[in-house]
Amino acid sequence: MAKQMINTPNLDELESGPWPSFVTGLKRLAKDNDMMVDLMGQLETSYETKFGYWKGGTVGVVGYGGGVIPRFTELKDENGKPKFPEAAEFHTLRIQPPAGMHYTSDLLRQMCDAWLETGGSGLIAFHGQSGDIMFQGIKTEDVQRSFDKFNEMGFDLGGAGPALRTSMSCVGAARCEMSCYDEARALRTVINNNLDDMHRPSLPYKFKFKFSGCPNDCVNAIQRSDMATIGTWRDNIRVNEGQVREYYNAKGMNTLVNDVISKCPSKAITLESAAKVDKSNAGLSVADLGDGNAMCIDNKNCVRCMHCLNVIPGGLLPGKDKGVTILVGGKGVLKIGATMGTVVIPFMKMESDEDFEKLNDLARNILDFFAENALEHERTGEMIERIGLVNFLEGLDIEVDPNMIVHPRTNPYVRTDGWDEEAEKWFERKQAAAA
Amino acid sequence: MAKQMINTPNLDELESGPWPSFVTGLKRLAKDNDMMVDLMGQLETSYETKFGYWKGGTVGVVGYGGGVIPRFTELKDENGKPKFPEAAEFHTLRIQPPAGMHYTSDLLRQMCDAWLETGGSGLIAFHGQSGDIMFQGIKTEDVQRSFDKFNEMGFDLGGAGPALRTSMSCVGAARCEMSCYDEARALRTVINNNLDDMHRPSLPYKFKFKFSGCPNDCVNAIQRSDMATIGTWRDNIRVNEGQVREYYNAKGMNTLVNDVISKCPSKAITLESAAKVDKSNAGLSVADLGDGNAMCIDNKNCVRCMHCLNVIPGGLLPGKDKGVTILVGGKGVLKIGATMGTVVIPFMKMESDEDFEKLNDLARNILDFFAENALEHERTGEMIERIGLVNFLEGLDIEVDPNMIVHPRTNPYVRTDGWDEEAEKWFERKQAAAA
Amino acid sequence: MAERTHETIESGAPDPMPYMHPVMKKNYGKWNFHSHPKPGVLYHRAESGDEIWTVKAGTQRQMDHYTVRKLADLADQFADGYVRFTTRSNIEYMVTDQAKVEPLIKALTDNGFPVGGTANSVSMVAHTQGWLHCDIPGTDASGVVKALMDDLYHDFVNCEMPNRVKLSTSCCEINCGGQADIAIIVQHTKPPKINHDLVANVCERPSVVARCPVAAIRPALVNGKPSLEVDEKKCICCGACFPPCPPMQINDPEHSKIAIWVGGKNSNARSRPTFHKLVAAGLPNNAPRWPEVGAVVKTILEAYKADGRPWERMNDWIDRIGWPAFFEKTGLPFTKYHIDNWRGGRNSLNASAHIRF
Amino acid sequence: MAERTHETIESGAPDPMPYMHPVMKKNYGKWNFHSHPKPGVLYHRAESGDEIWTVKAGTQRQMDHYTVRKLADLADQFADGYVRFTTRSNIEYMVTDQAKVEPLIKALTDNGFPVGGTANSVSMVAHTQGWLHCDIPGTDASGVVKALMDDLYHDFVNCEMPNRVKLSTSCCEINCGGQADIAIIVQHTKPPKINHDLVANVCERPSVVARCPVAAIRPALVNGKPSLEVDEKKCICCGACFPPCPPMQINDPEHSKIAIWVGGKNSNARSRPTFHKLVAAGLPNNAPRWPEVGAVVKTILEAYKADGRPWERMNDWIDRIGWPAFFEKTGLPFTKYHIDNWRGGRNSLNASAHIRF
Ligand code: SRM
Ligand code: SRM
Ligand code: SRM
Ligand code: SRM
Ligand code: SF4
Ligand code: SF4
Ligand code: SF4
Ligand code: SF4
Ligand code: SF4
Ligand code: SF4
Ligand code: SF4
Ligand code: SF4
Repeated sequence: MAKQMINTPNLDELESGPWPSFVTGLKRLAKDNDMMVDLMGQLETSYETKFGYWKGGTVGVVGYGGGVIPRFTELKDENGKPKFPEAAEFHTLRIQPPAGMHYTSDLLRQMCDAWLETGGSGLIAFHGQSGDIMFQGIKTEDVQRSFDKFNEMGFDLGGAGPALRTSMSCVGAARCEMSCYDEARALRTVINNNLDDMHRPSLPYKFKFKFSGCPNDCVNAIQRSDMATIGTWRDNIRVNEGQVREYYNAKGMNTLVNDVISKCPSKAITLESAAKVDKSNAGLSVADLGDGNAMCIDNKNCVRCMHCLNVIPGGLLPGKDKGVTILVGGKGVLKIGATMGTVVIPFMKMESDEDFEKLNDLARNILDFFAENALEHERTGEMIERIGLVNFLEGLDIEVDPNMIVHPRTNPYVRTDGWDEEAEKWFERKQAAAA
Repeated sequence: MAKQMINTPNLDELESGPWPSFVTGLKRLAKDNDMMVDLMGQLETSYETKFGYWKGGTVGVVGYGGGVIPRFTELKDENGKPKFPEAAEFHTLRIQPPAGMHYTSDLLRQMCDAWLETGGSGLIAFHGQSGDIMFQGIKTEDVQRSFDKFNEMGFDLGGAGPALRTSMSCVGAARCEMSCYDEARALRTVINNNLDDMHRPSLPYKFKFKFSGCPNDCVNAIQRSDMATIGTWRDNIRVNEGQVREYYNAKGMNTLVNDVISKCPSKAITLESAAKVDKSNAGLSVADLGDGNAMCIDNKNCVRCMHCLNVIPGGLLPGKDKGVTILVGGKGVLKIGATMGTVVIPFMKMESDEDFEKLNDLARNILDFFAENALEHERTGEMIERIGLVNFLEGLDIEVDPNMIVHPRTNPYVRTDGWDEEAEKWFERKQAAAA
Repeated sequence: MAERTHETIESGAPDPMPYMHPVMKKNYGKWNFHSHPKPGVLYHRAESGDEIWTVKAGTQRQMDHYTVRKLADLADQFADGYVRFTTRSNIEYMVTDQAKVEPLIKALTDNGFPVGGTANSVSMVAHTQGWLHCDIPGTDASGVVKALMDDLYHDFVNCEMPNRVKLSTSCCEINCGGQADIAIIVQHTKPPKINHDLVANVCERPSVVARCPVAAIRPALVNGKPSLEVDEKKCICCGACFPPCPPMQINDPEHSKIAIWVGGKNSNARSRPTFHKLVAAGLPNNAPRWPEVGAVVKTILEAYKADGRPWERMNDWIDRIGWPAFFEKTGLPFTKYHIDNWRGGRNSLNASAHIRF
Repeated sequence: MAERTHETIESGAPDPMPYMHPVMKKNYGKWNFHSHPKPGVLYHRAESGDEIWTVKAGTQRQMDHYTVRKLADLADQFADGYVRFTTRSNIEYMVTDQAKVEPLIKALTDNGFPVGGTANSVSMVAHTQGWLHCDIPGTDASGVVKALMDDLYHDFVNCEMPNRVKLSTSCCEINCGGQADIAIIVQHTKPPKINHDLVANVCERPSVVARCPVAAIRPALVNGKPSLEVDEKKCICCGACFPPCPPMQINDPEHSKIAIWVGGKNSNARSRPTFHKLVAAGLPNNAPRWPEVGAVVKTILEAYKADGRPWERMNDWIDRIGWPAFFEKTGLPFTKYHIDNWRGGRNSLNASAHIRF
């Protein structure tokens, strides 16, 4: 516990400047932690040679197949001995945070204590890009007891490998007026009912759920998750006229036109003479501006993009008939290029216990379909690209809907001999809905 | 010459109704033309059985490999004899019209005469979708003399098969204020310098040129031709203020806003207070509306879509620095789905003899590249899809330009080790342009 | 063949100048205004102040020479002996004397040529060959067009649409008719039936195999003879194998259906050019008047006419209201076939939470 | 391993309620207004009238426990003992007493935590692992981010941008950092160098072959041993073969370069979500402070700041001005590498005559 600090001229360069320096943090740890001394040695070497020196391996805890990211050094001397032996093992525990990433100061301190007590390096990342707390730097021999400690505190490992991954939900209902459902509940319903797939990786490849309270999508669900649950609403945008006028009086007509009206992607907002507003149109949200003008939103044509609500917060609010849109297939760049999730459920209520149960069923069905139909190392986005969205929908017993597409096909490359039956299905659904 | 008319109950149904009836025309011809009697017999059969009965073959004129579409009947009796023997051969001559499809009444009559004199059926289509006059219905034995007759009159066969095809140009300069170049001259320059490829088919597949005077693209060049030449301009939209005011006074502010300003795809048009117009901005086209307002077009941001010029004809006109944009690769649905042409030359002047010479060279180079690099039965659009636009450009020695794309690549799947050299090329071009 | 006395002159595309109306020639490239005085009539003015009125009329395209001569005679009587044809087989008469416009309209109308097709009308359908001349058609062309234009006559001779409407029909999936606001195209629904006896003699097998977009064809020995075999699970019934190999009969009186596509646009006005999209299929090939096709086309046109805003082409209208509303307003069914599963189909999926309720 | 006394409880994602600020808990799902009183500060009001101020500060994400404890102490001193972390590793303190806002800001600032990252600021860079922990990185992560945020400090603590700016960095082409307004990502420029002696023992060859997006890898015998071979003409240097087969070394101090991408957007506000696009590449991996990268990022941000209109995200701005103007305003070179040649690349070509001059 008193290894000499290694010279780190490169890293030292990262101590200057106004942004908090992780190097300063590493040094602080290294003062009484040999692992960190050597970690800095290896990192400094990387800065010199521009090479990384870690390799993976197999390290885990009893009963689980994932959740620990094992790292063994490859930086060795001519005899095959690690150059920085104290950091020769430098594993990470991925621990799932409370949904929404809320902490008390006590919890933070308890976590620090637990980490140090069980052999951890003292380095913690809040958070990884998937949403885990990453406790970084522990030897193989300490992994189990460290996990046990966190588990006793009520915390569990997250995902790694071909498994269900740790999830994220936005701050949402806890502090945001845009929130259209209880994001934390949805996250916990879906994740905690499928922990087997997280802890014992046996999916074709990783699978991520993410939960955003509204289409602003503050957790990047559409692009970074296999199944994105995004809040939305079906009825009219709510108007708080007082708040709208406050905005209008402060900003003026030009700003209203340039920043709000003309930026609506579907031209659903118009400026009307207040006297002429069509009061019989039940689909209209109207804010009388108090000067003879009125701002009108044609909700039939609003695509729930959030822009106008963002610009006039509190003045325009999501409707009351809230729920979620579900998109499947977002993922990173391997092997077909990055993909966005695409709509598979245009709308689903998310209020009652049954609603959450339905979400849970859907999530489970999608996981099952993925498990059965994806090739090895194939994400949902790639699977759908390969088998076609329609086959995916049919496998899940989901009916087609024009909201799933930007436009119908532009090519005739399809065999349409079932047209009449398919048309019949549509008409029956329409009739049933009307009845 | 007095074959009895055949009963055609199906075709007869097409004599009623207000639109001119081709059936009435066929009957008129059949009165003294046995080929047309039998043609109607075969056509009526098709209407009954819902089957076509033509097959192709090889029929041509001396020295040419294309331009005649041969048709032999397949509607035969049990002995293999044609059921309608007089129409057993029913070929079409594709004749190129004057560019822009201008005719004198005399020419029309001369064409009718020539057609009848040389054994033609009397049926003529003005025009085929590629732009040919189609003289339809002639026997093999009459094809040569019929062609000779037309050729003597100054007309030539068009294209068919894996060849350069007959071209089309819009009415353009002849009667349209949107026209940005001499479309007919461009057509004749390009086509008439490459007739060998039209008359002796030896390209990998068909190749079409089309010429539109402006981005309204009245000949559908972008989608229906391998090389589309579309007029455009680089400088400011010209304003005829009087004409704009006439429009404004007739239609009012609402219409100006809804029909013109808010429909500009790049929001290049704004309504300004006339007093505040930035007179120092050389890139602004301004129409003072006479009531304190001014309509301003930011030409740097105008994408030359034509919309505002269309709505206020004469009030807004193309600039004076005119030329063409060239797009390559438009084609029909085989085998990868329909494609649009894509920009390969954002701008090229088209005024002087040298300009037309350059166009001619470009066309020839593209034909040559196509001939050498396309697979059999592969159109330019498919070839570019296969080899990549950049390889096509490099083959033609055309420099890359951001106007060729909607956006840069979204995937990292490219080997970029020549980055510095390529960047250098760009800087050199920029410097040269600035000098 | 009789002896030739003529030697071919490869003259190519003729110079239009000898056939062009003198006022158009004089003001070539120097026009600066146009307007639409009434349906079927255009007015153009040149920088010189010269004026010209164009009267536009529909034809059957596939014309007997009597019709052509009649059109020529009318040119002599009213229009200085000059005409031109448009890219859509309409004929245009140019007159420099405004007084001749109405008499010309009357003469054309009296002779059965509808005057219209300009501005916000439904212009003539882009026309193909069909049973009259093509070797691969699934339906007729001239007949389909005649039946349709009878139905749409009112909208040809009037300008009541939000913007121009361009239609096309195509007698096979190859689609010589092109992209259009509304396109009517044969859509086969069963794989080709192969006459194995003929394949060996008639078809170059490797090139047929190469034509199939989904690689569903493979060479095979059938009854000891070299022939071809189609994997019917893969086959998308496009008919691309039929032209190079007529024994692969794709046409079927029952199963060659008709599909309707909307929103194609070649012009760059406002939005970028865009392809037409499938909206209806499975319509019967019901010669001689295809009433089911006409009914769907009219339904779509009526919805567009009622709801489109000025200057919105079909695609602009649908872009604004959204596809769910299109299917709602037209009453057409939405099916799994509308969802693209061809290469790159992912681009047409809704990769956003943008949804209309 | 010592004997375990604990039996695992598969507890999963914990309930946040015990750790949530009481006012947030009380008004859960019932907020109805927010505003941005100043950079780094949010104000939220609930239907009940309850108010809460949030003070947001940047952290180094990879924190030593001393830093974490310091943050916890500040929570106790000023914010009732509650904090949360954002999706971008910023820390948020919630206070119900407006009077505590300024003291908290001061305390944070004094302790080296920059207050900002809200509204139209440049928020913290989405962070990855780099040389510190990943097994495949081409560069560092924490160091790159530290260097960048030093450069962008002013724009973190101020809100002077047209809209929010979200950055990401990724230490290999896999891009764990995700889509962003500006993304900084390693881009390899040479095919992997294969250590043939190791392949047989370390790599499952068929699965490595399957990983390559361009099928450039094939099994081969090298020096009599089973190994792999790369077709260097095909290889696009993506590095996807390296994780499953470490002997296929893709990282290279010289040839692993850095590329810059712009205009990625996950939000549905206004335009649909969209991917970031390559704008610059070939930048050197110049540890410890990557000045060339910082310079390009700053150039882009300055152009955006100067020219973007209110509420335009990076992609909205470029959509409006067009890519030619983007390259002009930033002075970045346009090269053939910008033109997509990957599957579906045709969709990014300009299939229109829409051009800005
Ligand atoms: C730690 C983390 C970066 C960080 O510092 O925050 C990370 C680190 C790694 N990612 Fe990642 N990814 C992390 C979030 C992401 C995300 C973002 C997200 O989850 O929202 C993505 C993009 C979204 C997605 O899932 O596609 C992401 C896309 C990938 C991919 C590409 C997957 C694809 O389909 O394209 C790989 C490669 C693979 O899995 O084979 C990958 C692989 C890896 C590996 C396991 C590298 C490897 O194959 O050996 C890295 C381990 C580093 C380490 O030593 O800890 N990582 N990775 C993030 C996880 C922390 C956490 O648990 O909270
Ligand atoms: C006659 C005409 C339709 C008409 O009635 O107007 C026509 C008729 C035929 N077209 Fe076409 N195409 C005609 C214009 C077009 C156009 C429109 C155009 O040129 O602007 C297209 C779409 C644009 C394009 O070039 O892609 C067109 C796309 C095709 C294709 C699909 C090509 C592709 O790459 O997808 C084929 C199939 C082929 O070439 O193998 C084809 C093939 C044919 C054939 C030769 C059928 C065949 O393979 O045996 C047809 C001969 C019919 C006949 O008996 O005369 N035709 N064809 C048009 C030519 C008349 C003329 O010379 O003026
Ligand atoms: C005569 C003709 C050119 C020719 O060389 O034959 C022509 C002539 C004119 N076109 Fe066209 N267009 C002609 C085919 C087209 C086509 C091609 C087609 O019909 O397949 C298009 C592209 C259609 C598409 O997008 O697929 C076309 C898209 C336009 C547009 C753009 C409309 C839009 O908003 O999208 C304009 C602008 C306008 O409407 O003011 C235009 C405008 C005009 C003007 C007003 C130009 C002018 O200033 O003279 C002419 C009015 C004619 C009229 O009848 O109203 N023309 N125009 C063609 C008449 C065809 C017909 O008989 O119907
Ligand atoms: C705290 C946080 C959610 C969380 O659970 O942690 C959050 C919180 C808020 N976001 Fe967010 N967003 C947060 C990440 C995001 C992300 C994801 C990301 O950062 O990668 C996005 C998507 C970015 C993208 O498109 O790629 C995001 C896109 C938005 C937008 C849409 C902006 C736009 O116009 O495109 C809004 C609307 C707005 O700006 O009014 C928004 C609005 C808001 C509001 C105003 C919501 C509210 O009423 O409270 C919050 C203001 C926070 C602030 O600091 O200004 N938030 N927001 C995240 C803070 C991250 C950070 O520290 O910077
Ligand atoms: S996604 Fe919507 S609900 Fe969630 S924090 Fe962001 S703005 Fe609020
Ligand atoms: S939320 Fe609806 S009305 Fe508001 S800007 Fe977006 S689409 Fe337009
Ligand atoms: S393409 Fe342009 S120039 Fe040619 S006729 Fe049409 S509007 Fe006139
Ligand atoms: S021509 Fe230019 S200014 Fe006019 S509408 Fe089109 S893009 Fe806008
Ligand atoms: S569309 Fe098909 S059937 Fe009709 S003319 Fe063209 S190739 Fe022949
Ligand atoms: S019809 Fe089309 S898909 Fe079917 S075998 Fe023939 S070419 Fe292939
Ligand atoms: S971006 Fe690449 S190198 Fe960086 S953490 Fe992710 S997988 Fe590792
Ligand atoms: S670097 Fe990428 S492209 Fe090259 S061999 Fe490896 S996986 Fe294939």
